[in-house]
Amino acid sequence: MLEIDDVSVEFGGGKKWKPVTHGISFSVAPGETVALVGESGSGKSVTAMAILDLLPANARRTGSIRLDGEELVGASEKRLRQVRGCDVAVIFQEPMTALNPVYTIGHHLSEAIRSHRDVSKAEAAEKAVDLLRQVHMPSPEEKVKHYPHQLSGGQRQRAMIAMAMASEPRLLIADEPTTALDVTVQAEILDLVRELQQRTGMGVLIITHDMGVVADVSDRVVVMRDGRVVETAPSRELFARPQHDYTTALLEAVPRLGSGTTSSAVADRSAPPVLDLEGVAIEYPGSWRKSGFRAGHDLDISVAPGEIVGLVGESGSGKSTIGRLAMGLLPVAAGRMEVGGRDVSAGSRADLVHIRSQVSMVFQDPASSLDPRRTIGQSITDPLRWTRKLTSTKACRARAQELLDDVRLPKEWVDRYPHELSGGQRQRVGIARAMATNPRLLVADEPTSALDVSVQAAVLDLFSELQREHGFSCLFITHDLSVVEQLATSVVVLQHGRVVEQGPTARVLNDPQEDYTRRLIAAAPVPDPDLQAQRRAQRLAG
Amino acid sequence: ACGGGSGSSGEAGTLRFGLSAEPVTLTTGVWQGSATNFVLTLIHRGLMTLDEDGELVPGLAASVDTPDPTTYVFTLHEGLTFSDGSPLTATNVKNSLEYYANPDNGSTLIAGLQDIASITADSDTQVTVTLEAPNNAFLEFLAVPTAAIVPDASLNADTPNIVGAGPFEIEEQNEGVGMTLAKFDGFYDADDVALDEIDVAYYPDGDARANALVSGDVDMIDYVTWENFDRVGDTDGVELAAQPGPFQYVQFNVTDGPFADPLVREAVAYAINRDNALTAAFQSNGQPLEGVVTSNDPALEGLGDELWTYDPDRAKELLAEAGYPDGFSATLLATSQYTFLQDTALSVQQDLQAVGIDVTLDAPDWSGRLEKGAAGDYDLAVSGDVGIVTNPIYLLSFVQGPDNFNRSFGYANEEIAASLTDGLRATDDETRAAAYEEAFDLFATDVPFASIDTRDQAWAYSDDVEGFSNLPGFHTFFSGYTLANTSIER
Amino acid sequence: MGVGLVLLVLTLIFLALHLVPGDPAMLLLSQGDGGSATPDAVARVREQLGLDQPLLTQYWQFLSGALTGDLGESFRNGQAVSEAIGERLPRTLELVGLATLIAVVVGVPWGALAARKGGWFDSVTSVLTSIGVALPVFVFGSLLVLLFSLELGLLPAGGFTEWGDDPGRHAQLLIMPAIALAVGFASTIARMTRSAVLEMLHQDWVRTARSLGLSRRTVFRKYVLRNSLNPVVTTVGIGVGTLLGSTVLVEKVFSYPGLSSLLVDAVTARDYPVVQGVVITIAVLFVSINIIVDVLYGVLDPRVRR
Amino acid sequence: MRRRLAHALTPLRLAALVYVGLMLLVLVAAPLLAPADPLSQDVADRLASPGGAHVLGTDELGRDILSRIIYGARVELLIALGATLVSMLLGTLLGLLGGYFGGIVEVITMRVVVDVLLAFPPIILVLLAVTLRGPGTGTLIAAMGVLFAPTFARIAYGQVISVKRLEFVEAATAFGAPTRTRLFGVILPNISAPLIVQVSLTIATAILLESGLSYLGLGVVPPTPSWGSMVAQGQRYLSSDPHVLLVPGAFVVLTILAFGLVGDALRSGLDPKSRSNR
Ligand SMILES: Nc1ncnc2c1ncn2[C@@H]1O[C@H](COP(=O)(O)OP(=O)(O)OP(=O)(O)O)[C@@H](O)[C@H]1O
Ligand SMILES: Nc1ncnc2c1ncn2[C@@H]1O[C@H](COP(=O)(O)OP(=O)(O)OP(=O)(O)O)[C@@H](O)[C@H]1O
Ligand SMILES: [Mg+2]
Ligand SMILES: [Mg+2]
Repeated sequence: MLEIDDVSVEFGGGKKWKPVTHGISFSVAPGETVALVGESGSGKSVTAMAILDLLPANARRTGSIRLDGEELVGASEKRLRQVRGCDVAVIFQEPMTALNPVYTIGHHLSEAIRSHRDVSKAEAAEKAVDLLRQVHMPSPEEKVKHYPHQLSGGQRQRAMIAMAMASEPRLLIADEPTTALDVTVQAEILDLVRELQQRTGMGVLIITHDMGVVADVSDRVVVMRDGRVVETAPSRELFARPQHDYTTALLEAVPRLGSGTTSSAVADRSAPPVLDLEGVAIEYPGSWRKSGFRAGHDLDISVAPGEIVGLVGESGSGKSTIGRLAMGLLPVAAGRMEVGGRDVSAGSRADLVHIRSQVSMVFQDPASSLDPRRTIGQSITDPLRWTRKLTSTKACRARAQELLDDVRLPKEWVDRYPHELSGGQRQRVGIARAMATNPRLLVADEPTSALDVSVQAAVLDLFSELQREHGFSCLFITHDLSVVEQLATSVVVLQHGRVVEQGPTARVLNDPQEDYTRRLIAAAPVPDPDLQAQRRAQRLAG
Repeated sequence: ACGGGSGSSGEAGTLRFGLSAEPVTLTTGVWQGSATNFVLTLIHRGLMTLDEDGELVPGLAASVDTPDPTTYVFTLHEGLTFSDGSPLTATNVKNSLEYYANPDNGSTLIAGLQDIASITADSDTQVTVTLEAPNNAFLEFLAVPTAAIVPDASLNADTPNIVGAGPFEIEEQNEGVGMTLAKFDGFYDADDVALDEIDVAYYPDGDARANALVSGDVDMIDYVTWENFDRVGDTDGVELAAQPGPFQYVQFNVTDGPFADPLVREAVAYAINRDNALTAAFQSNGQPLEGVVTSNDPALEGLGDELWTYDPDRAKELLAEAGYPDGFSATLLATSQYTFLQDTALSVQQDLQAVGIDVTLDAPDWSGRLEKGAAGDYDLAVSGDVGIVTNPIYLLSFVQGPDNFNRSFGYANEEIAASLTDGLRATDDETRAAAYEEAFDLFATDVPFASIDTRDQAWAYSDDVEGFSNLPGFHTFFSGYTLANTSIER
Repeated sequence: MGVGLVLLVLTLIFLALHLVPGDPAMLLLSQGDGGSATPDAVARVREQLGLDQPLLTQYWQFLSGALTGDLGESFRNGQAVSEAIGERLPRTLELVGLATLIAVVVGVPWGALAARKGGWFDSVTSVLTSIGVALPVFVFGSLLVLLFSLELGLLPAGGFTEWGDDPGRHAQLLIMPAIALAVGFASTIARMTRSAVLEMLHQDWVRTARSLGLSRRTVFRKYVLRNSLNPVVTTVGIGVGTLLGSTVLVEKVFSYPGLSSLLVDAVTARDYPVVQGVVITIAVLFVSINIIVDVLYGVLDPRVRR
Repeated sequence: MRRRLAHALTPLRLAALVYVGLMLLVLVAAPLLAPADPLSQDVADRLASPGGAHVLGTDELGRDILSRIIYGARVELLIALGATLVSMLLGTLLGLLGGYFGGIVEVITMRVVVDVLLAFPPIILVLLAVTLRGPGTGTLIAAMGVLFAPTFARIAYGQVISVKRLEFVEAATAFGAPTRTRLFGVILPNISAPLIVQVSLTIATAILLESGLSYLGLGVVPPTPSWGSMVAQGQRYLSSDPHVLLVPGAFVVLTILAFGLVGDALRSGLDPKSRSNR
């Protein structure tokens, strides 16, 4: 159905064009799911965007892209428009910036529904709620009225998915569609895609870093590196007998749940905790019409010095909210919060200054948390300058280059702007920025969700190394349980803004006490197509 | 209803008039500017009025007898009424004139009426006024629009002075837009009034006013600005009537400094290039003025019109003689609000520069100009003024009496004042001429002000308008009187 | 809040007026063509106008009057200030309203199109809007009159007619002044829109909208333009407010008796009650406009709402 | 940065930059460049058309228009740029503070200062300034600076209240950026586009207002030449001798165009996402 032949994407403008991908070729058959995997920054997203010519204005594509035999390179804008949203739908990588902040989720969905179909407004509204329900959005009737910024990262992503599904396309391009979703929701969404695929014969091109997901859904895998396809193979074969060295390395880097690797971090429980929440409630202020929304209830969480606490839980359960609270970006609505032994519940100026001298953060959404007008080098070292830890421009630049190198980004990129990076690259910039200040507590909100496993492994290694060196504590928000297992000393499981279970990592993961935790562990996909098929069958049956 | 013209061609018998300013509240006896005077000429009449040549003729008085130089007997027309319907009697005349003659009431007619010894109403229609001394401007003062006979109720400062016995009455006033005047049937000469209605619309901007006439929105306008003379005059079907009107001059602050010295003032009078000033400010629409305006009074033929000439060398000599061979610097007060005064000032500035007086211009808005003028906050100032009457007695206020913004600050010359008064009292032309000659001679050397030019004051109207005439001299502002005999053919 | 503001403006305007030199009484008695008033007469008028009272007394009278809705009477024609404003305000609102309408309807699409199209259209727009903002309204107004009234004879050269008297002529008389006002305003709006649109053109959500296959127009209108409106709304808000008090030159050229020429005439004549009344009126309008604009910010961008 | 600026410079913008440069040169070197004394009158040769002895003709007093333009540029640019600078600094600061802090700060900056200033009719404000400080360039700059500041304030305010909620601003807060940095280092660059546009608009408004004020006698003291007063004067000869109006008018338009284009270049130079032709 989709044939991509020798496609290259070049960036630049004027006379200088710099290719970032080179002669990519692969195809997607009807009903087939092709997974595009590979190194962060290898050109997966731009290839996917090239299909519908959704590249940025300073990019161009060459080669041949055929949909059902029809050439799309050089097709008229009018024709492309007919194809877009109708034949081919796209789920974008970063849902925050991909949604228009001034429209509600419902509006976005109606727009998607009505773009190619003659549907009345009322019907579309109804359909919108229906779609949200299908992607397991909690209380969809409410959420249609929300604006993007009022949703959690995973909820936005689900809205994005619902938009793409709205037109029941023949080809779905999904660019990391589940990065912000907890494993249970992820499993349900993947089921949904599969169901739709079986019903309509839809082809799926999915870009993901989660080898478990690859194993779960894909029929074929295309592996990319450095802007080139290094290997294409049916999934089973690939997992069983990877041909290319890179593929082998990639598969080896995949963390596996229950593989026995455990955190090397040691919590110092004798000292007062770095972060201590006691019966804390968190509230988002309402507008004059609506009352506020309570996103956290009665939270008791404590992070000891040197400890890494994994915060897992349902999408929208309040993980990021807790992170923002710890950072002093949200007030304590009730209860007591201590940072580094100081009661900061009042949130006075001095409290905030104190918090910020101790805590640093990796934001969940890298695109929107970077200043578009500052180079990544500046962004990384700005915290240092602001806190007067580094003042000379030269020193800053040098430090930025060092940090870039640490997160596996080319040093020469210090002068690039965020929009010139791939999603994973931006995320690494965010990590570098958070690490730059040597905090006592690092709040990391899904810091590796957009990273391929090999880069992720490298970053996590770096993380452990730094942690050993500086002994900082960490509140690690993630939905990847294997990462939790590998990194965290203890785990907090969150649902609906409440802590459902917490304890040492090994205990919680091996012997979960609560139903929700059990489900969560059961839903984690494993990077083995055969095993994953069994698990799926089990889950769907039970 | 409103004042604005109500169609591209008006109705028969209705004159659509574009007026240069909105009249303020009419206050009895007070001089309130030309737009206000225009309305007064329409709705009011005094004992005397002006005919289409600007000649003094009886108005409400059917006849005037002067048995001796100090006695005037006015016989009123029969059955006069005011526009409110009440009868106009000799008592009204007596009360009105007494009101105007009282300095406390702020009337502008004081100079003319201060000589009144007594006023008696002999009958319902006859009034006798006795003067303390002969006053050959007395009758002319009675023709000034502010000397109208009004009901007793209007004889205070608080009652709007809108009831009169003129050819028209105010039918409607629309603040900011215009006013409608309708023919008043009780006017003594109502039979000769051809217009049924005058629709006045306000066009404060000179260009807009000219445009309104040229495009046919109105039939007639007052005060054509000088830049528009050619354009309006050249338009087919439009008549431009210009008459020399007010005069421009330089006034001095004589309290101290160089201008306290008459020689310096005289130097200024010789330094001014009047042709340049005239061209700069009025596109040459006017006359250079080398003396004082005597309004072509045949008795004063050749008097006072050549007191100074443009002679920079003489000016320099005079300055040297006064002790300023290297000149000095001074401020010249003008106003930015009236461009013609500003342009005049710029021209004068250049002329004075040429003889060594380094002049800095001070051009505040009109209000600031008035205040500075009245407070003597200047060295030199350019002004424009008219006499209330054409009789040279108007000059009296420049040499005598309290300071005001329009005359040389601190200046007084009793000798000139005495000579002018002698001229006023004169009962024969010879004495009169002799008195004025003396006054003008003193004028030439003491220089109460240095004249620059007279400017043409123009009205313009469509060819359809018949019978209007722009009265010569200072009387140009009273030309509204002739609308009583104007008709419009369409 | 609003009341406090107006009170502040009231006090300031009162002080300002009395700080500025110029004597209303003297002005009343002397127009441009001379005729000089005697000091006695001036003093009498001052007394009549209450200007001989101590400043504090005058202030108190003014303030207590204003608070009960009595703005006093005009020095020049004795008309109640509230009445004069009542007459003129609707005219100005009508004029400014129409001008704003034209400016928005022309300016927003124009600027948006320039941003979207780029190239020569953008360059031409730059030039035209430069002329638009640089052209004094009295020059443009005069040109309009020259063309449409004097050359073509299509429209009356100026003046004003009540709607009730002659709706047709009323409308005719409104067209040219409104256009003259709108030219600069539209240029301003176009420039602001253009720059704002350029900012939004490359946002990710635009790509999302395109991926849905929405028409170019819809994408542009709903995903670019809509998001660009914040500075445009600010500009329009300020523009309307400013126009309310600054249409004087247009009013002069077209002899349109609006609020602004009332204000300027009153200032030149130092007609204190009228100046004060008009300033209060404009202040109230301005405050209302700003409130509307502030509300619009929230409507335009939900993130602004608290 | 340099790379982007180079990108942002289209030929048209380059021409504008050159023009602005020339203007600044004129500003310093007027006496050397002017062919005649801008004040000397020659009434006999008044309203002469361009060409001949006077390249750009003469005005109603027979003064050389070119020389007046050259000297006028000095006054004009000083006033326009000075007033714009003052209002930009003042207004942007007010708007930033009001928008960012909200609450009482907003009340004081946006309501009390800005709204009151806006509500005050310009002519009264200038009248007051001229009265208290005397007419002249300095007064005009100060008065107009105060007069135009509210516009900048409101634009900045409107932008700040929406930008301050963006995540990267929050990130700056989280990373301990001092308030000053957040305001000027993070928010300001991200709201600069409309402010830059407003700068070029304000330059235009300043020239126009200067013209209007000269007309009312509140502006530059005659006979000092300024473009604004030349336009105001020239208006009277619109139909008979249009060059008296058109020449200064053309310079006003050109200057505003040039500053607009330079602003464009700056704007797109500051915006990493914009491409060369915008
Ligand atoms: N600004 C806001 N206003 C109102 N509600 C909000 C706001 N931000 C988030 N919420 C709500 O708070 C809840 C928790 O959001 P949060 O972002 O903490 O979830 P999360 O656990 O991080 O989820 P995810 O894994 O999807 O990122 C969600 O239901 C969300 O809808
Ligand atoms: N606007 C741009 N200008 C210049 N280079 C760009 C631009 N956008 C992306 N690139 C570069 O193109 C390369 C491919 O980016 P792409 O987004 O396709 O990566 P990706 O494979 O999707 O990575 P990730 O998994 O991190 O999302 C990256 O190296 C990136 O730096
Ligand atoms: Mg990507
Ligand atoms: Mg989250």
